[in-house]
Amino acid sequence: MIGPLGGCIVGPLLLAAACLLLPSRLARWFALAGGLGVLGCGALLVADFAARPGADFRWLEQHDWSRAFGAAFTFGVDGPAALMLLLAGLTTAIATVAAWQQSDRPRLYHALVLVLLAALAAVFTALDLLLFYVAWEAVLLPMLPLIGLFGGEQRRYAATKFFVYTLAASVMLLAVLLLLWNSQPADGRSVAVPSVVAAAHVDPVHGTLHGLVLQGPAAAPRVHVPRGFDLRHLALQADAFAAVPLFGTTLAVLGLLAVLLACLVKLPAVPLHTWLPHAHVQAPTAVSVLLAGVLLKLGVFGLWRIGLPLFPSAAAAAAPALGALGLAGILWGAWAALGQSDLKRLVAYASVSHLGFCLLGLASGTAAGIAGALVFSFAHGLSSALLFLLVGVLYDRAHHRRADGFGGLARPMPVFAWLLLLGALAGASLPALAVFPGEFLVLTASFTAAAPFPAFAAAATLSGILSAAYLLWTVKRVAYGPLRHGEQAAFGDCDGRERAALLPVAVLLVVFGLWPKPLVDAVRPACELLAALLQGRSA
Amino acid sequence: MPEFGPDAPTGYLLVAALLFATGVFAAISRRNAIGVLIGIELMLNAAALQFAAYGRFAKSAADPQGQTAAVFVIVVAAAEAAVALALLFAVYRRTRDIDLEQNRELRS
Amino acid sequence: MSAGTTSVLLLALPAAAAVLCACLRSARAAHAVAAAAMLVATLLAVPMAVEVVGSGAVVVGPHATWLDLGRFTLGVGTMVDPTGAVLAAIVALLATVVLVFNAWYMHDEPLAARFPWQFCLFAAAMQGVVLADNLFLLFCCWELVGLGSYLLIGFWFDRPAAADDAGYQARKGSGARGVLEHRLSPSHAQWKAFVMNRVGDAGFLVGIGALLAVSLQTGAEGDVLSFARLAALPTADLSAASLFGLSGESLLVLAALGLFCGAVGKSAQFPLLGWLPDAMQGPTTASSILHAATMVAAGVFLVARCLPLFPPDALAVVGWLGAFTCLFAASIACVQWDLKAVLAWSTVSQLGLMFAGLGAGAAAGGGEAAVAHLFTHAFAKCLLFLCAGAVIHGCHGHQDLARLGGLWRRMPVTAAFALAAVLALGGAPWFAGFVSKDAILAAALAAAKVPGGPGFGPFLLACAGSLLTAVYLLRWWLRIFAGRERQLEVTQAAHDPPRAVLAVLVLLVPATMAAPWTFGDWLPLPHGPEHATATTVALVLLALGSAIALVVWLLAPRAGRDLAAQLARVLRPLHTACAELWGVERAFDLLFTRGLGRGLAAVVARLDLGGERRLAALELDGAPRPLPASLDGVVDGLARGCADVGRAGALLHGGRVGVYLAIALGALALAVLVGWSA
Amino acid sequence: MTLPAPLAALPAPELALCVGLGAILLADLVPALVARRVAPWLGLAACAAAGVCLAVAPGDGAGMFAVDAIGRLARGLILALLALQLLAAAGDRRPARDVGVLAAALVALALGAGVTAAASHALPLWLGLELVALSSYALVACGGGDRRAAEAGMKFVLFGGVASAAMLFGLGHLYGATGSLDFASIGSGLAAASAAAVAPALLLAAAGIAYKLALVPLHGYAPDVYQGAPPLAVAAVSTLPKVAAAAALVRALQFVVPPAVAAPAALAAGLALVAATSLLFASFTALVQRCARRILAFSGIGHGAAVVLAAACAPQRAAVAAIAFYLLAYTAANTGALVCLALLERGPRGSDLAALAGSGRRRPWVAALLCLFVASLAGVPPLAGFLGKWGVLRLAFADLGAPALLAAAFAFVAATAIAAWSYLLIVRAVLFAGDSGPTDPREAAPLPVPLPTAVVLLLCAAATCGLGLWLDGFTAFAAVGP
Amino acid sequence: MIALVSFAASAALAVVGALLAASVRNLLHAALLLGVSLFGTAGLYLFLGQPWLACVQVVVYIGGILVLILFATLFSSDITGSGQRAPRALWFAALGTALTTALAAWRLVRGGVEALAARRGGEPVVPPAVGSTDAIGDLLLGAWFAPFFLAGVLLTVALVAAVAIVQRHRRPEVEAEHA
Repeated sequence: MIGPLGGCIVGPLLLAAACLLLPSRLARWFALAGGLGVLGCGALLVADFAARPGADFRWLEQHDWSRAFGAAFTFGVDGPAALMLLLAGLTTAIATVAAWQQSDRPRLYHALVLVLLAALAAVFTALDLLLFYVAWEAVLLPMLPLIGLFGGEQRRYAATKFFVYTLAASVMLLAVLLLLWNSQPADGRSVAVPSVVAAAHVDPVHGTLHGLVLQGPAAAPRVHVPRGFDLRHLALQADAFAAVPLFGTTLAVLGLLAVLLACLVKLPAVPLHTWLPHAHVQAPTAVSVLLAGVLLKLGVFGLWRIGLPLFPSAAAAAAPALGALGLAGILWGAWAALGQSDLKRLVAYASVSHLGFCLLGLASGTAAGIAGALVFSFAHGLSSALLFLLVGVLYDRAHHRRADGFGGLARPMPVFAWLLLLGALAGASLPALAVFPGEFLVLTASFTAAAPFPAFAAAATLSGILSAAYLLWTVKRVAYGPLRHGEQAAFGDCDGRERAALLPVAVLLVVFGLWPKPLVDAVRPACELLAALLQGRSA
Repeated sequence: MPEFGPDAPTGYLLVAALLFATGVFAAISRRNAIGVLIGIELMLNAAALQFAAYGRFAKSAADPQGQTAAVFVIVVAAAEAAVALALLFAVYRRTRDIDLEQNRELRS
Repeated sequence: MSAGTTSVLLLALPAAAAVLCACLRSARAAHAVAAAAMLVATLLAVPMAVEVVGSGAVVVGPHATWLDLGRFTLGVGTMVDPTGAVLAAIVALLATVVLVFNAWYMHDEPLAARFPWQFCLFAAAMQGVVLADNLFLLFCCWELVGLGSYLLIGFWFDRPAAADDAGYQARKGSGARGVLEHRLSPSHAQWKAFVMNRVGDAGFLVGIGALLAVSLQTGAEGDVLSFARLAALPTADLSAASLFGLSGESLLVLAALGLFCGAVGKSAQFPLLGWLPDAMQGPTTASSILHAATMVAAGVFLVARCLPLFPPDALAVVGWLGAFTCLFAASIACVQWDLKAVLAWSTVSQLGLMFAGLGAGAAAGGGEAAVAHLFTHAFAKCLLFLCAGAVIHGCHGHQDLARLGGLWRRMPVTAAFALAAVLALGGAPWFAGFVSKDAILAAALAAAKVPGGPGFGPFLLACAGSLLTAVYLLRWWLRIFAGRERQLEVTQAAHDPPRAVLAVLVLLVPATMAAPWTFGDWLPLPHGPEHATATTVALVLLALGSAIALVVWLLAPRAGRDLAAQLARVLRPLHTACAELWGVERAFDLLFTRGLGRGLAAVVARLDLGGERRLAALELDGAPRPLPASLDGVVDGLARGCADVGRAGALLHGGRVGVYLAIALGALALAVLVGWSA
Repeated sequence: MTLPAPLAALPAPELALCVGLGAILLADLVPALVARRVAPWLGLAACAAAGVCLAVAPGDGAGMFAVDAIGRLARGLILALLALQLLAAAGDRRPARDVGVLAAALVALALGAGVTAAASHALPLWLGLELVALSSYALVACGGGDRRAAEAGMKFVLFGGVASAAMLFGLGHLYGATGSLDFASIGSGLAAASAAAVAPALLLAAAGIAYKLALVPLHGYAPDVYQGAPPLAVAAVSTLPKVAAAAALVRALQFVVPPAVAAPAALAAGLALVAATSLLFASFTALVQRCARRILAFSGIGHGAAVVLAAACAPQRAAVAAIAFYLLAYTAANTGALVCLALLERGPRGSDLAALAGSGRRRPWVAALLCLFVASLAGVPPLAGFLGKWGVLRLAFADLGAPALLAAAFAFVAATAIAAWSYLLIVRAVLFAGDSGPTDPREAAPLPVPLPTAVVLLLCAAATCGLGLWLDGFTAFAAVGP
Repeated sequence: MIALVSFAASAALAVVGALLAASVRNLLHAALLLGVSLFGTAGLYLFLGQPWLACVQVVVYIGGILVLILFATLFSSDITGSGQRAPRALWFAALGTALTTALAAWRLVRGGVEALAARRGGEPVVPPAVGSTDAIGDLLLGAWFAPFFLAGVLLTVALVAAVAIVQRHRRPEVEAEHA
């Protein structure tokens, strides 16, 4: 029987089939239903984790796949995954509303969005490495036509670059996956359970850990881990992976490198980011929303789910380099954004800059930093969605996106201008808006982490200047000053459909800006557990 | 040089080797498809000769497998030649030429 | 009602008013609601201030944990100490006054309905800064103060740049050199203000980070950013704290300097002072509150609040920079012809003076003195701006000191109020400034005598600044109100504001007097041995300054006289430098806006994706694409490299069977040979 | 059920195909039957009978045919593919007269492939390969072929003749060195002192298999043939012979190398070298092709190489399962892709990428299916091609102490990434190009897809989608007994 | 001695004929020289004591294939050979490949001879038994029936294929398209 998490994957897929087979006017409703369904699951989960904080996996669900290979359709959600699931559903719903009037092949469009949603939900809920990888790559399948079919003039270039770049970066994951499997003894392996893990995950009723029977004394428990792909089981064997020699180094190091390559391109981290501006500029508005809102979070989530837990010692060793990459992303993205004239490209570079904070937080290896990175990625999903939607509003009216082609729109479009200001301020991480808590957490965590992170944090504070500079400058160029193009006086303000997409995002930005506690509480125990594991490895 | 004589395998095999190499040369250097076909026939002929020679000197007594295999080679060579010539004819009918340099429409 | 509850109400009332006013379409109603809310806040704040000042104790208000991060928490809560209580009351009072004034001032402004909610947001944020019980909440409110200023400065968001604005060109101050008019517009000023503040805030964040690092390394837990905990930090054992080879003490200096950096941005100290004069692009009423109690005061307040955290080294920096700014800004104020610009630079100068006082340190009584000057300055500057607003309103927006004059006949009440404010700021005896400014000079003098302190530099600079203060203030008043009317078409319609408005303004006048501040010695001002010296020095400087102003004013109309001409010739380079703002504006523009900002951004963007030509050619299949040195170009180059490899491979597939056969047979033969030898 | 003695020399499934072939050829002489296009259905009947035979009694000839897992799996796959091809042929719109020849050639192709896949003796192996080759030539150039088809056929036959001759030359030496052409004798001869003579001869003899798998350096013909031949012929020529050759390779290795032991390092390294070279060469060269079918040809080269990589890793049950799965995934996707191309192409150079522009508008479903198949070929999860790759890579990464195999495995992974780009060229051309251009009103309504063709596409699509997560397929294939 | 000379003559006939067939320009001559080479090979078969094979060689190869080829040379637009050479680079590649192949083949031959000797274990080579055709027949209808059968199928398929390939085009529209 399929549980709610399986439903988050199967449901959208069924709806996608329905989109394709039933009349086209129903398609958008299906897409909206899919988005809202996943949104509901995510919201319930986040609420649950906020109310009962814990590092455990909830709504666990397992279906047989292959006993011979130790693979199973295992779904489960911890706090961060719940957050991402919520974001995926929310962004899909918003993007669907934004594309409500999709006139070009609406059935195909909405079906693809639903397939994308299913793949994303699978990534966020998978607890099996093979399943995770399958879902991770499957995300590309709908994304390619979404950009390549529905995009702008250079959509083919953008779609090709996106697809090839991200696929090439993540194929090595496959090698890692198999090396991990092959390095496990066929009859399993007995490993000691770290006390923090035991404290967080042992099921006291059955005396089991992730379904494995505890052995040995209660003070130093051991479990016998069978060979397979279960991520929880693989994480228990992290030390063993770090001891497998491979090509003059260890499996853990090579594994981390492969995961990093895959995740840093998705994230994207400078200098692996150049597919992003093309993809964003060419993608239609709603797809940009999805791209920035959820797809980039795959990088964060991949590091969270695979990179850090499976290779903690290597990750601890790589932390300064990762932090430096994050910092490079923050600053490079910000300056690049400052130099853009295309509004979408500007927002895309703002994303590059912002996601640098996520990388910095994850690299810091502290609970606050990791939590900050996760909350930040959630909030960035909202703020970038808002900005992309607003650029879309402009594009729908003016059919171009050049910043210098606008001016003084606050007069004819006051609501638009206010929302643009809100989005810009959120992007500039103004307190009381949702991006701020995450950014502040990342900064404070980095300040309090081991050297060189305080220096990174100090340099990262420049982002506050730069983000304010480029985002508010954008507001100024677009909305303020005298009306520069007379015909734009006739632009109508955001209509009801646009407001339906924009206002929920804006409201959530404010709500989670003032009250981020549920988000942080939902992710914190899991982050603390991971941080404890990382600290234990680096010590 | 008894080992190159009619009662030793080496001579036959050497002839086969030379025939094969000559066939290779013809197959590569010929511009006309029939020339290539001639090269192929030479190579097949070499193979048949080789089978026969090995069969003759296989053990202390002659092994019929060698000869029989050689017959198969000849038969298959005939079949292949027939089909090949049919194809050449088909090409000729369409382009009035079986010059391989002229028939290079399929290329990267 | 306890002070704690009141403090929450003081925050909540303006915030609620902001939300409510944002929903109101009618300007009149919005102003009424906002003013009422602020009035209630004032009525609540004043008794609270009285109570807290009377007891002298710090009252801790409600506190809640905003985020629990395990190792430490981030809280939201209020606390009220005497300084905060008084400042909160002043903010509320001035806000009320300005709102009432604005209702008249903007009576024919179509966008007027926007003003109250932005203003209330501004006030609420400032109350948050004042009443926050921890540095984190203070920082949040600090940023929101920045937002409030952003909104108010950009109130007339659709005005063109000054260079393109005929009205501005007609009414601006003459000889406004040093101002980049092609940039100057409300929308640019608001951007500039926000970004420059952000520059300071980056330092602020570093300061918070350093404090956090030190606190956590010394084993602190819980709400480590609360002021109570922070105040104990310098006396704690810092031996466990070190970072990058810096000791705990050094880290504290770093933290203090970081906080001060934030204050420099917010309080427009050198070098982050360019935004404040530009902020004049906002409504004058906004300026009146921004310059008095809400925005720029926050910086001084922050340093005063965190003064226990400031080690002597940091204090020296504060003192020197403050005193330098005091003189620097005063020198500029002396040569401004825009009536608001004078006041703006005056604010910068006075804030510098306050920092000079803070730099003297708590031991020398600098903290109290600076806070006292903050209070007195708030009233005087608010009043000055409102008077200026009345003048501008009366003169149809004209603000050129060269064209105004003799207005005392047409608006006597305004002239009188302005004179009171001028005297208060200038530090005339029996006026408020006399109390606070002398205290600052005394503190600076006292600090100068402490070995290892900042030395006499700040004191001397502050003295010079004081001298110039008297000069420019008196010049300002004289050129507006005294003498004959220079251009009748500018001034003929001027008149005093209506009685109702005057009735509100008059509330501010008593505060320009010394009496309320010295009554009962409620304001803890230092009375050290240096006070007498300082008072003497101040009086001499005041007299000298007034004399200079009067002489120049008297001589100016008769410029043909030799003395004036010679003076003008001698002082010409100095005058030019001052009028050009000592080049600081142009330097900033060159270095940051054009250099590190747009210039570097263009370079980065070019290095990232390549130029527009490349971007335009991306989709053209088959056509050779320009491959510039850019990150994206490298990616394309890799792709092209792969394709080139493929092209080389494809050379073998030219459709020649002979080639195919040669490859196949040659490779086979070679493999046989190699396999044989292997 | 026993067959009379001489006939029992052939395995029953192949015998059934022989009967079917005869029936088709006879039916081709009766105009009434020709007009009714019965040939494909006759072939299907034979195919079904052969399938039954394979399931019930795979049978062995007089020592010339082996009964083993790879043989069963490969022949099962060959029969399934034959059924698909015959269905596609039934749906093809060519004149009725050509259908008979087409069906006969297909059955003969499958017959040859089956013989090759089952042979444990070099002579039937070679004859099987020859039968495959001759029927392939017929498929490529028969009937309505145009000038390009004829050119393709000519190149095919010339190249095939040389490859066949080289193989024979090697076989001759093998015979000389071991005194027999039986795999078992060759294996024992290799184990004996005559290894030095046998190994190079074996290499030369392997040319025939390498040529069918289109491995570098014997790949030259493939792109030209794929480009010039009719798409349905390509679908047959690119799948059936590969399956047969892969089975022959695995079996040959099984005899050469003792079972249950990994291949000796030198042999494994040699195979890995061939595989890696082919994979990289194919993936790079495919990037610059301007013709969809040429891209598929280079893809075929790479996929053949992947099979070799799997064979190099471990001649054991797992390898058999991985190869079988890989071939299943590849042939399903490749057949589907070529059938789609057959529906989408227009005009003599219809498979050029430029000519395919706008296909997505004309035939959205077919174009979408083409993209699905191509994605599977690229190995994008969750499609069958992914799991095929997964199975091969699992073996290649199994031995952390074998640098050659590991290097080849990494080359495979890298080639996958590069090849994905070349597949994307097809997707771009079909879906994204000419997407917004005006459609020629004459072409607005393409003919409906014939039912048998639609069935073929659906079956291929079902396999492509359905196998993508069937991990237990490896276990199931490994459990297939002799 | 006569045997040796005539053996050498046969071998020379085969090799020289082949070399000339591969290198003369005139295609007709090449085909005829192929026949010469094939005759030489047939002679070698006789020396191998395999007269039946020699007969097959003459009948099938020379009688069938060569005639076909000769017939086919008539397709060629230019049998006399001007421009019958491949591009110069390819010609050199052919030469190199052929020499490498010859070297490789020679090594194979040496290995084969050694293996033969090893397998004979020093026993002398016995002259071929008369009537080896019996053994061939036994083999073909016995152990090698399957290949025999397959060869039959193969010939049938080849026949059908050849006919199918040369079939006249009956789709004028296609013809027109490519004209």
